[in-house]
Amino acid sequence: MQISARRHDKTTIFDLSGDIDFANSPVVRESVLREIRESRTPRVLLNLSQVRYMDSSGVASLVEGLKASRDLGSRFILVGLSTSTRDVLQLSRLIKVFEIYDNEEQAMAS
Amino acid sequence: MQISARRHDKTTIFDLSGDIDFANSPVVRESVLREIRESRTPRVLLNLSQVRYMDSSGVASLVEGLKASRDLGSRFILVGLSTSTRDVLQLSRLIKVFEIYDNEEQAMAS
Amino acid sequence: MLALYSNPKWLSVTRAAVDRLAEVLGFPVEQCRSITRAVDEALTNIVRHSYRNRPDQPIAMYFRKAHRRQDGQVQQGLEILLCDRGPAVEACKLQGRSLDEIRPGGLGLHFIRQAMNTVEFTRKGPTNRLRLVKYLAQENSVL
Amino acid sequence: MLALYSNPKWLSVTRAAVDRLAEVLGFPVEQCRSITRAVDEALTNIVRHSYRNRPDQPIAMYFRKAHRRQDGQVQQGLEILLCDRGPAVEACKLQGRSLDEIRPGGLGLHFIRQAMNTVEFTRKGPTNRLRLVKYLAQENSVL
Ligand SMILES: Nc1ncnc2c1ncn2[C@@H]1O[C@H](COP(=O)(O)OP(=O)(O)O)[C@@H](O)[C@H]1O
Ligand SMILES: Nc1ncnc2c1ncn2[C@@H]1O[C@H](COP(=O)(O)OP(=O)(O)O)[C@@H](O)[C@H]1O
Repeated sequence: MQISARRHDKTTIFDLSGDIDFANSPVVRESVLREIRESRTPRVLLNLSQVRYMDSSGVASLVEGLKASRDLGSRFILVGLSTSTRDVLQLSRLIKVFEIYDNEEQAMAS
Repeated sequence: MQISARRHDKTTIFDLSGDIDFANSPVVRESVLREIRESRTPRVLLNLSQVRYMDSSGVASLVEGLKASRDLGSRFILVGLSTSTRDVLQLSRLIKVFEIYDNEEQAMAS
Repeated sequence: MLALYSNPKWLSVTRAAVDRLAEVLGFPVEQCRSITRAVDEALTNIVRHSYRNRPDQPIAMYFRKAHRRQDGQVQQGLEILLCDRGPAVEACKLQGRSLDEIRPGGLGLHFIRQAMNTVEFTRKGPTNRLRLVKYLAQENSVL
Repeated sequence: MLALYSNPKWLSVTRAAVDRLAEVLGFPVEQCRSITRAVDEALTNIVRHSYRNRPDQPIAMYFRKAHRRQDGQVQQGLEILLCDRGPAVEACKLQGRSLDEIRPGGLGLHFIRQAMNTVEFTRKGPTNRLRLVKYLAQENSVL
């Protein structure tokens, strides 16, 4: 699993890749929460297009990111969901809770 | 593993997909040899672009196909080699023995 | 049989094996994914709850064919048995939370139950055993 | 530890597990592929030569960390032990053919030796043991 953050047009963008599971979701959680609190941009965007697998602890990290963003008045956006990632959010009944776009361009234009 | 054959422009084309290993290389070998001997087209083409893995018994089946084709005066052509399939032919020192093209169009034009 | 230690870094290896096993047995790709997810969540629960994140504890997984009669037809399936040597699981704790709340955690058991036909916890001597079975629709069967 | 029967349909499952294990340990992708290929060819040899294609015979695979000193540095590695209960392997037969001929067969041992740093056959009681080790270049190490 790899995670990195960049800043673009008042948006904090996280690029995630590989498998997000219990071995590394704590790292995802920490990185996302720290960066959200430090950057305080109006938009936070997670690009999940390179994510091969996400377990329930990965979903939990996303929920924490969403809550932290809301607390700061930022939008929290997911893009590039694979079938597998979409399934897991659907099963969690969280698919409607997140703001989701197909790709970065659409999210940035929103 | 899946294998199917079609006929096009005096060429017998095999589409292979999945893993060619010791569990199924006998099936590949039989299908290829039978079809070569029955169709007797001047060209035999194996499209390997959907092959995820090939072991030494898969390589052996290709060598048998090559020999059977030569016996009948047909060309025996491989297309769509992945890095993994190319590696295995290189390790076998057979990469130069086969006629290889990037894709079907190039092979058909040759 | 697959024996491993409770280090979360082996979860990925187990997923790869289970996913391919389900593929070889003829499960359609969405079911390969959901079976893999179920096993991953069950192993994560063992690591977290049975072993309280100690990474050096033993886990054993057994795989075998299962059968059942359904509508007069014999269905073949995959049975996976997960064994750990942690303290006995309290049955009352074994429930996921309501899905109506938006909060982290409590999703694993939902994913497991959603994916599998049978989900059965038992204690045998010093061992917790979780039995997971998924049956194959007739037309996909290559077992 | 992975225990399986000598049915060739499980080769695919083993490849998926070994490939992911090598990935998790930090081997670069080409080495993941070649380690996987080595294990696959070694298992195929057990099925074909040790067990003469009987599909119901036991194979055990053990995985552990290995270490060596190389150029004053400690290299970490992956050791894989493959065990079968077939008749003793005759050492003189254990050679691939010359690669200069164009003919089918006799490639497996070449693939195994190309991929691994150590390839060691031993007989212990009723068991054939094949020990395969691959070391990790320093900069990739996450072991
Ligand atoms: N292997 C286990 N051993 C002990 N308790 C378990 C085990 N698996 C699940 N549980 C209990 O069931 C509860 C619900 O599990 P789950 O739905 O996976 O959510 P989470 O693990 O996020 O709490 C856990 O909080 C735990 O109390
Ligand atoms: N596990 C084994 N048990 C017995 N003999 C073996 C084993 N592995 C390899 N051999 C011997 O080594 C020879 C070369 O093996 P290999 O290079 O894999 O080619 P192939 O299996 O196609 O003959 C085999 O033909 C066989 O005689």
